[in-house]
Amino acid sequence: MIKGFLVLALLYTAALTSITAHMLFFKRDSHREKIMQTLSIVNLPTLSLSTSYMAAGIRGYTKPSNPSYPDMMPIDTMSFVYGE
Amino acid sequence: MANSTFLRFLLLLLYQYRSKHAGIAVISSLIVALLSAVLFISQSIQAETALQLKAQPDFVVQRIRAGKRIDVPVEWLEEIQEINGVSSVTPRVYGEYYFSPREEHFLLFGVDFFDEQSSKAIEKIVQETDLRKFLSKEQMIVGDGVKKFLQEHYYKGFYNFKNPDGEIIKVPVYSSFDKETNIISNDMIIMPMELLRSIFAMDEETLTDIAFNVPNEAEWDNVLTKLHLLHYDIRVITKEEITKSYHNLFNYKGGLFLALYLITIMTFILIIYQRYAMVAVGWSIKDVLKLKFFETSIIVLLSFINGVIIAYCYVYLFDAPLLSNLFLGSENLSNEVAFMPVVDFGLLGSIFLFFGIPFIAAVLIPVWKIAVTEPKEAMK
Amino acid sequence: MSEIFLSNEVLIYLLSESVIYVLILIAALLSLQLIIKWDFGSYSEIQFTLEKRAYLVMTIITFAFIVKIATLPYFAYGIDKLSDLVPGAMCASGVIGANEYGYPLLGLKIATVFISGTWIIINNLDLQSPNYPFFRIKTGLFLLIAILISIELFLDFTYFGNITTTKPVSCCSVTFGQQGGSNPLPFGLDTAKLLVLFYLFYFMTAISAIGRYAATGFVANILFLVTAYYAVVYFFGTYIYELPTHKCPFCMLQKEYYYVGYLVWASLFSGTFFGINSLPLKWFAKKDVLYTYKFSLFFNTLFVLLVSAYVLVYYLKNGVWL
Amino acid sequence: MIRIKNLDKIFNPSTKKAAHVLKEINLQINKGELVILKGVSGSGKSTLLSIISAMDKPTSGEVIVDGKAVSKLPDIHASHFRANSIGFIFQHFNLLDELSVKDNISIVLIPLGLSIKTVDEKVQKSMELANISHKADQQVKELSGGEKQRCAIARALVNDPGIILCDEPTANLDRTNSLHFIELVKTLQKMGKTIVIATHDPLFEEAGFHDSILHMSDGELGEPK
Repeated sequence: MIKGFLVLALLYTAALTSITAHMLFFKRDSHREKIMQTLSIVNLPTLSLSTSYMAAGIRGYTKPSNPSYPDMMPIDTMSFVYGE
Repeated sequence: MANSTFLRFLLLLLYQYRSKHAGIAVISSLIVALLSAVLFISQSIQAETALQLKAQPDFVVQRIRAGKRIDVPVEWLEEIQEINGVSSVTPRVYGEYYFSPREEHFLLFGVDFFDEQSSKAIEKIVQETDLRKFLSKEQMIVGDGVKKFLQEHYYKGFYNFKNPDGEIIKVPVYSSFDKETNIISNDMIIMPMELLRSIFAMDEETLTDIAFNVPNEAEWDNVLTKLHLLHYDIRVITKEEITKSYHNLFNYKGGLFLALYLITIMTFILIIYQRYAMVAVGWSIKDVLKLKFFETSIIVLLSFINGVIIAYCYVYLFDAPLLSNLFLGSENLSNEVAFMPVVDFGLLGSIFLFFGIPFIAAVLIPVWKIAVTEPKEAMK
Repeated sequence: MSEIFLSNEVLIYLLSESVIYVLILIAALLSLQLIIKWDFGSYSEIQFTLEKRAYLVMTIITFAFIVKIATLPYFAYGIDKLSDLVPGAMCASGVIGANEYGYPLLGLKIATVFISGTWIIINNLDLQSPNYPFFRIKTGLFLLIAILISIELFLDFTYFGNITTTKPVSCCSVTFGQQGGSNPLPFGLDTAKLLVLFYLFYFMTAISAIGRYAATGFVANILFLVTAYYAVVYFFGTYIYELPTHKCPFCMLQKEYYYVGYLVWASLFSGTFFGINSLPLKWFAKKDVLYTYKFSLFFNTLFVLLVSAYVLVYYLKNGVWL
Repeated sequence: MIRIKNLDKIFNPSTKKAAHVLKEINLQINKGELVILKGVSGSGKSTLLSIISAMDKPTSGEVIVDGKAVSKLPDIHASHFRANSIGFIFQHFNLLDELSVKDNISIVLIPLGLSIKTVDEKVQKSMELANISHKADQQVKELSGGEKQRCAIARALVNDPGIILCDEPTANLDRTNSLHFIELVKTLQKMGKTIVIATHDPLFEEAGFHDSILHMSDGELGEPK
């Protein structure tokens, strides 16, 4: 019984260690550098969101709207996740 | 707790009734995993956007007519440059190209290659780019999502843009962006500014908007006033506004939380506690409470660790298939973002508070009911 | 509704507080019934039911208080995170000063945690004796805390509901910096005198802990708490930030300073908590509650060593004082 | 020594369901004495045992064990008293089926905060005394009735109590096992334990405990024969 718990504890330790290692050794700097360089070309603060053409997200700095009823928020946009 | 026989007995109970405990642990692990995955993704994207914001211009000037953004004349560039305290004024020409058959669109960005800074950056970002060769023809560099889109639609190394007049402009693909930058470059195409103007049929002397910096924060209000005096149809977007809208972008609404909570409460129904007649053999209510409390806490803790491990692997090793769509959308080109691991104690504490406290709080009263077994029942 | 409520940390914090409040409310209602009907001498069935119910109340309160103590640093963390959202705020200091409810809320939180700790100790003493001698005291104390916690929850919601993200707030350098050369320290102290008092009061707390002088310890710890607050903000803090002009009690909670602020404030509050509590507990228990002296000495010493180490390490590294 | 003074127990007093289960019980049981409470079920034997063990509280009156009034102890102290001075044997044994014999016996010792070594030694000793040590690692659900009884006895003995209370100990046993139990009781008596047995089993009379039988009916205690 105790052996089972020890194995379990060992498994957890291994999993947590490997996760910590993955986090520590992730190549953040090169990732950052690539993004910064891409940004320095375009100078445009925008995430590449896969939104529909009408849902502007942040890109155009306009709120998403329904073209025929401008006052109504379109229900098919991502306002569920975006705390607009 | 220093009492080791207590610990041994606790483990023994956990072990002997493991199938009952495992059921609870599996469901709660999944809840924690879902919750942490959502938080990990949003935390990671927030960290990325925070990084990008540092590089962003302090102000963006746009022109508004009839409530719509229209192109800015090139002369504004010089007018803004003349304002005191303004630096690195950048013209921007970009727009969304709509591909109607699939209702998808790309972000086209025009680059001024005579600008030294951006041409240097391009050399670095796209490997083996010989700038002279790139500039020799009218070519474009595409993001990963666009590249896939072209492959799916049998465009071999080119794309036929159609301008508003119906003319077809064939542009060959020169190279593509690194997949790692997908979070910003997925649907992006960069090309020379003149080429972009001809695709969108823009006037020669216009820009989409103008970005610039004002290094001295104390001057910000001053510059704003001056800009508004310059033209009446102007809209200025400050970096602060962008920061705030980014911040809100991934703080989500209550719906998701509520759904998770319903599942959590369902698990409580699953918890059927076995009754122990320990009161008769020298256990006090306090001892029984202690035992049950630790039993619950261990399950909570194990589910918490399980959930976090699962979520970590799911988000950072497998790049969160499905769930990332919730954040990045799935209406346009599919985006495969490689998330940068960002986990801090505050986040883990948040998850634990959110999950552990209601869980333990909900079992307090049933646990007490077990502890105060009537003597009559204890003797039966 | 304010967009502040959409922040993950605030949402989770308010949720935990509300869950705890529901528990406290249940316990308070049961406590009222207990305190009215309680008659330990009685052999009635009702009394036996009450005695059992007292265990439920005790368990709920203990759990709630432990969570309360844990959410205090989380509260600090949450408002620290909000500083990204509130214009002008560089750390928690600006956010907490964003409206008039912030500082009363923080003060009330610390006060409730202090009194809750006292309750936990009294409860343990009560369970050790065979006839619940402190039952009425602890139940009364709990009802008092329940009222405080009700006010606190109300303040929680009004505070977070009234933070606007459009109005700029003042940064810590404005709140704690020396405006116009005026001296922010009370009683016209200067830094040297403040430090003398700081170490003097520390030795007083240490001596009263070693010699078990409860009354002296009570006074010394209160004085120490006050001077230590000023000393950390206006002297030791500058060494933590390695910047003579940076005076702020909150910035040290951030990642840039390895979250050392949590340790600094936690050790100070724990040390003075046990030091101050020795006296009331001695009254209740009619004898010294020994571990309070030990813990008081331990945490106060830890605190003093920690902040002094920052000064010394800075001096050894750079060869100058700030 | 157990002294019971004017003990009254009324269930659900001042309601229609009120039941007067114990009436004016006065009893003194000396150290090392064996007492058999005889009576039909419902005569209040079990209630009397539960009050002696401080599991239940009387409506009035007092129980004094070794000079200590146990009838008005708060829960923690009552359970301390049970853990230190009382061994209880139940009719239905009250064992945890999924646990082994050894673990069932050690449950009693857990709140006392002893070291694992002491606990294991005590468990071993009492298993030997109750003659169940050969089944130490077996789960209780695999045991026969007699073995369960012996396990329950070992559990009652493990804290080395001065007083052993048995509630219908032979009700679930066959004749052979009951006789075994009676033999064990005699051994325990020789060890100087105070024993109170509530039963309606005639076997005890046959076994020669005539002197110590008290009759109980309707909550009242008859004179010893």
